[in-house]
Amino acid sequence: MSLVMDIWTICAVSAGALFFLAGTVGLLRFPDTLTRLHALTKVDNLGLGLITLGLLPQTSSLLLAVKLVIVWLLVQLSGAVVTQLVAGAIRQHGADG
Amino acid sequence: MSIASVFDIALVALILAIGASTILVRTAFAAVVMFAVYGLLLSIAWVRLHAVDVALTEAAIGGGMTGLLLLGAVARSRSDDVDRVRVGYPVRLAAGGLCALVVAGLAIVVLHPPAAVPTLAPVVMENLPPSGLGNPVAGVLFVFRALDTLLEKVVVLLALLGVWSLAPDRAWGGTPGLQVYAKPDPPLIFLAQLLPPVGIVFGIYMCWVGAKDPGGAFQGGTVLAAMWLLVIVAGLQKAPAISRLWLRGLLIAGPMLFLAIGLAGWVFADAFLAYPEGYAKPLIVAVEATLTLSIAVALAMLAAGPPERAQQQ
Amino acid sequence: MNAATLFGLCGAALVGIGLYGLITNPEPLRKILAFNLLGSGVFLLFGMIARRAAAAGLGGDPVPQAMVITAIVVAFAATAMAIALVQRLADETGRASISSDSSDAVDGEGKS
Amino acid sequence: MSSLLFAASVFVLLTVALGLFAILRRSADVDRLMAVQLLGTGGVAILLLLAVASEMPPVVDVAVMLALFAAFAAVAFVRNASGVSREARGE
Amino acid sequence: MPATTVLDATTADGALLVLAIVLPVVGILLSFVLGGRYAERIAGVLLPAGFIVACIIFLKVWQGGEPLIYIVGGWQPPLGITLRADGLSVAMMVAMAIVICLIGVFAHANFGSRAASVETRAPLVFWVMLMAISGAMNMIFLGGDLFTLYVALELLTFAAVPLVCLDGRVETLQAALRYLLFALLGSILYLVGTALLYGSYGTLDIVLMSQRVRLEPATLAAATLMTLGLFAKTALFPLHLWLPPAHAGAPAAASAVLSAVVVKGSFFLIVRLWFDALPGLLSVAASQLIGVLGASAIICGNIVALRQKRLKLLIAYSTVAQIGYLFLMFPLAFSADPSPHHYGDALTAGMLQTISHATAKAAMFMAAGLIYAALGHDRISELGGIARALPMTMFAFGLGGLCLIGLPPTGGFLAKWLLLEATIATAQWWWAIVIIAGGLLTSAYIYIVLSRTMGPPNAPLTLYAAVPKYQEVAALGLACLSVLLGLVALGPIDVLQVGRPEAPMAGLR
Repeated sequence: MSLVMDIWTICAVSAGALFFLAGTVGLLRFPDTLTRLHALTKVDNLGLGLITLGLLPQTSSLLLAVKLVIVWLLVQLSGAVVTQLVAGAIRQHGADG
Repeated sequence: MSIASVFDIALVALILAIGASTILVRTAFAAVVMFAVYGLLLSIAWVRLHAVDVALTEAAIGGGMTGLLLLGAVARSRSDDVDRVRVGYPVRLAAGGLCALVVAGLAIVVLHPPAAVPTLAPVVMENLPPSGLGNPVAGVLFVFRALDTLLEKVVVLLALLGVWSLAPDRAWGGTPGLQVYAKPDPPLIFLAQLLPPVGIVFGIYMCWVGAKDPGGAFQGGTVLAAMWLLVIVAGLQKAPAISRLWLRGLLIAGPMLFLAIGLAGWVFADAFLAYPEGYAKPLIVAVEATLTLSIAVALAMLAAGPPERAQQQ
Repeated sequence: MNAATLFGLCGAALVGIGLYGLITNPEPLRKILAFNLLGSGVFLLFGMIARRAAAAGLGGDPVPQAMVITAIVVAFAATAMAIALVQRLADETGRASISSDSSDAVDGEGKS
Repeated sequence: MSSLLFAASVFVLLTVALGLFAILRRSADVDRLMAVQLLGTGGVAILLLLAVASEMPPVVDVAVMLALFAAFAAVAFVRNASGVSREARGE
Repeated sequence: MPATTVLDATTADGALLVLAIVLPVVGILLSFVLGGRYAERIAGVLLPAGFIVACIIFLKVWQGGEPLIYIVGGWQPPLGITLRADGLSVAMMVAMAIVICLIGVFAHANFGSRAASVETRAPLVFWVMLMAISGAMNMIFLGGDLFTLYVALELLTFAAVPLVCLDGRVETLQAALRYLLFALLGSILYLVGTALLYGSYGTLDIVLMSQRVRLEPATLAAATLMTLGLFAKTALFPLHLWLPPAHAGAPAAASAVLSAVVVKGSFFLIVRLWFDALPGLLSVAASQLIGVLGASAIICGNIVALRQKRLKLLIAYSTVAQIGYLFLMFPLAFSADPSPHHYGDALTAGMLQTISHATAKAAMFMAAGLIYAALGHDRISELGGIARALPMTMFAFGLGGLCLIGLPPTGGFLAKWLLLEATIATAQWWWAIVIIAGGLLTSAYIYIVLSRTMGPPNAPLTLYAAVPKYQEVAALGLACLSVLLGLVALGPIDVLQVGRPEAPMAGLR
């Protein structure tokens, strides 16, 4: 059982880390700010999300697992709001802020 | 070399690079942004140093609140992004030499630890049980070195009064100049409605868990302060006028209770700032809880700045 | 070299960086930033000392850790006060810079 | 398992560091803000990995703390960008 | 480590030490919640109470011949914190308490609050900060732990900076900002030293540290950084740049408290560090270097003071110079052929200079403030005739000046006499030249001011405001104290030696 858990952790964490890489590359290579924002959100929800999911089986207590999920949700929330705020600011003032 | 030390080396390199660019980068805004990132990395460094209490404090105060404060300041003085007057080359060279000297001196000291590293950890652990606390750092803050902690609260209050004292006379007693959005900003309001409940629960959790695990009044108070600021900035609630009695009362409630319990220790436990046997833990928890509130109010008001508008009657 | 020493060296370097910024940066806001860097370097030195003294089943000596917490709060209070001063000054003068005399230059020489 | 999680945290750290430096070279403030956001998320991920890898559950609290403060930089930035501050100063 | 450490215990009456610290703290907290209307009344009760407590502590220590000790919370160092009142602390405590009380009397005119009015900014800030300064100073004098002293130092900084810019003018804001940056740099350097010392000895308790201290790189680095930081806070030449604008721009009562009291806090810490925490560690060369800085401060400060056009700036620069004298005690105490006698003499001289400068300088700033209030300016060239208009004020100024010059029987005379004696005894004649030259320069600018004020007015003198009698009495009282301080040689001066280590030159060098 624990082997299956470990494999799951390895797969999910690796995938999450890859999404970090993908998001970063996107942030670097995409031409304009809005698409870069799009790349950023991938890091928030998929990168961190997969890492969280991967870590869940390794946690020692339920409270800890709940906290992990809360962290992910919080980052999702702030990521979503930040994206909105930044996009709004861009629409008003152009990309220079 | 283990993978953990690879991580440490990468982290240190990143911290130094970002620290240096905070100094060298051209615009003030970029420097402040760098600093926000820097605080974040520093709290990871504290985790690596096995100082989770400090990591929490750094994340909340060093990174979070200080970043907030600096960003607010740089936002207000954006129009002042004038060409920087640079100091002369000889001065920079002299300063560089001096700093290199300081770094070299400190590095020698760091690389030559004393033969027997002195530590108070065993003494702390030995004397911790009577207080009923499980967190040794809380033990040091509230039992062994309680005087420092009490004085530090007074320092924060004085700093707050110092900030307030910068108000123009006509605005005294009014509301701080914390800007709110002129028009409601839906995403921000959404955030200000959703985040504070979580934050408040977490702040209370920090304060409560601080007795046995990392956490405590400082960290909890900072979270509460940040949430309050968020609600004010989003325009959901007005900043309080600084003349409000409840505000002043909350500010001093924590230090006052701390002091009162300290003085009571004179009568009931034969020393100032000693806790009577068996009552230590509830008393400390009570002090921490009130301090959390006081710190929250004090930090929020510190970040909000001096009063700028006279109080509307 | 263990982790504690590594972070200790990092702290030492940050003290130098912060000091340099404090001396050479004429803008008050940047000086405040530099002061915060300097402060965090000092805190890391405390952290190294605490970590080095790990004993009794603890990851570090709690006494310096507690001192760092106190010092962080004090540093925040100082930053808040300095920023309030800078802003008031900016409101009064319309620009945020210490008067253009050579004080900063002399500071640098004074300490060297 | 622990060393694998450490390796993952090194990977994440290096990635976001790379992104950070590349972006900070650009001069637009929005890009800088995105870099902060990226590093914030990366920092949270690193802390979670460290918490599990070094078996220090309280470290998760640090991650919660960072996550709570994650949006503040953007809030302060937008306040700046929307120009409200300038108006408020004029009153 | 030899296990010979004798643990201190709380002495009888040790509780008074706690009282000396707690009273101002209670005052600060109460003023916050009761509001500015009551702040003055609270200070009016607590500051004299603090003075009485200081006097009682002084008497106990003087008569008992033993330091008072209080162990906070019952936790012995190195875990806990002790408060310790030795001869140095009690002498300073009483002196500073009396200066602060008289400044409080003086300040009633500017920051008095009428009952039943609304809270106003300046009075609340001033009285709270005054109480904070009194508490911080007591903490600095009594604290037995280097980190507690750091917190006390910050308390002092945060109380002092707002006083500089109480009137909110641009110049004073700039002065306050510069002062704050210098002070923060100073305290952070002090903190580095604290960290390194803790890393080496596992304690920050001054007594324990003095028993454990060894000559090694970490200790030297720590001591150097701490001393540099404290130099910046004490405004020792060449780190004095912040002082003149800050002290000259503040309201008179604030200038008096800043110049007379606040800079003495960080100076006292330097003394604590080198004489108590790290005894015998200061090398002869380093002490000579400190002496050179002090001497440069005396010469430069006095010369610049001589060229000032405004009275308050002149007095501020004279503070820079007088601070220089304080540092002459280091080369004299840590001379090449140490003997406990000269060591004690130099220390006594330094402390006496601290106290007499505090009283004299407070009196002079008050007098300058009264002149400013009466004339609406303090340009020295236009002060003609003011001596006739405000005789008591000018008399106070003159007496303070005599003390700064060092004419008998003032405290300044006794201090400088002891310093001169020590220079002769330790065969360091070059410091004697500096002391005498400094005295001559001081007398030059005091003479200029006095002769100007006694001379005829250029234009008919118009007084803008009547000067309250009690303000003049407060200034004169302090000036008289500075004169009478010379008489302490007859008795109470012995108190300074209470609690000093038997053999200060324990063979570390």
